[in-house]
Amino acid sequence: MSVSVQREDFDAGAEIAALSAGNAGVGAVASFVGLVRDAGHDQRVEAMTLEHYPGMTERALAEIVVEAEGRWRLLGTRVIHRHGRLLPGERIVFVGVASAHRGDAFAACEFIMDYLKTRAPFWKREETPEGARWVDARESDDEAAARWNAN
Amino acid sequence: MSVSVQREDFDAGAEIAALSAGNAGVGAVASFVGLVRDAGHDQRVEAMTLEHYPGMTERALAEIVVEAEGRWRLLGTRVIHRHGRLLPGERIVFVGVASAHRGDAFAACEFIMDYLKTRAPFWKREETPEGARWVDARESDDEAAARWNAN
Amino acid sequence: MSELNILYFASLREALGCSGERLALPDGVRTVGALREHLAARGEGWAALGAGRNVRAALDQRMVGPDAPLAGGEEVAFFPPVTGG
Amino acid sequence: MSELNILYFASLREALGCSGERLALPDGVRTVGALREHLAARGEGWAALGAGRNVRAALDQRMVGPDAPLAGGEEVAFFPPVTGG
Repeated sequence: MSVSVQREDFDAGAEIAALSAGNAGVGAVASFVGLVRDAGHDQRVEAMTLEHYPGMTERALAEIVVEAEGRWRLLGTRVIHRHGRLLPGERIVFVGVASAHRGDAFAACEFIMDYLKTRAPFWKREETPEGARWVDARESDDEAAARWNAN
Repeated sequence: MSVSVQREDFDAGAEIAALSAGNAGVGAVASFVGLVRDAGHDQRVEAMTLEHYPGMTERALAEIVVEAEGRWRLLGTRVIHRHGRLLPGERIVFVGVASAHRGDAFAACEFIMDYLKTRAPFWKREETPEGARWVDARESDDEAAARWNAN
Repeated sequence: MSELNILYFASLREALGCSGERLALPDGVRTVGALREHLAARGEGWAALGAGRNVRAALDQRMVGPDAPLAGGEEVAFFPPVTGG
Repeated sequence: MSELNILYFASLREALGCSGERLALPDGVRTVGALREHLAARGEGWAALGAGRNVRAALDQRMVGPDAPLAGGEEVAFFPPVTGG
């Protein structure tokens, strides 16, 4: 398991390659890249600033990964979340999961993203032509996270 | 949509970047990389040869992508499947899906892999210390594909 | 009437010792399933196409069931369940 | 008794005009929820911590509910629902 909270961009291809490097038992790497969109719910977004809670962010992400490792048979996990000011099209988050089989890799990758969205202390502030505003949390994110409890 | 069937390796990072390049409406790219494992059901695998049905492979993959595009709101899809002889640790398949939101991207990416596993005409022949053998189809792959009909 | 272009893949190709053939639509054969029965009836290795075997078919590069109709001139492929990905 | 280290984030930090403070555990405050009520009672901008507001809390960097106990010396953070990822 490896978790990073950083200002810098990341190289998704290198991260995916690292998840299987040296372990030919890995048959599947599922991954996710989240990016800054140029549109919020109704307005153009010119930039976004991600605030976070240093210390807790790393801890929260690590706990989410540990929970995923308890639920599925995983051979590697990697989470990178950026903070600071980002422009539309820039990468925000990477989640990669390696496993022997694709079912475990897909499920764990989506689980980590769903939990990250509701449990990791990051907050987005969008800059729009009408000024800056904090992004509201989405109910759909709570619902996405809650469905993992039903299993 | 872009589908390739090729002998050559691919660059997952470049493919992921291309799926959002020039479209800042993309907020999510889910992707999958499948690799040759060094173990089959019971034996060590020294190499694997992927046979395919030229012409039908491209058509079958394209039809799977079209079906995914009808089910979810997608902003880009990319499928690459290699053929020929591959060693453990080598990449076999890439599926990448871009969307505004992660739910669509994850679902479509997993759907494409599940359908590919049961509908795209590729066959694996493993080389083991006891000789070469054709890999048997897995019932779990049929079940994985069938669950998309229930929705 | 144009000939069928018949293709065999993977373990089936090996069992038959043949990757394909061109064949005039046999008398009485009107479906992919009937073609398969016709071929299996050749005996010996062709039993690999027999009723009990797990064989899939494609007609003009699309997966089909045994009822898919044949008129002659089509590309028909027989193969085991796929195992790519 | 050690002081609490209280932190505020994002829109709540802006509403309060304050990113954090050190505070001795107030008399009668034994839980995170009671601390929140105590702070909201300061009036004016502190109403942003009031009962009707969607505020989450973390105790020593773990998300907790209002019943989480306080003894003094902890790090307590208040913030709006998270929106990362």
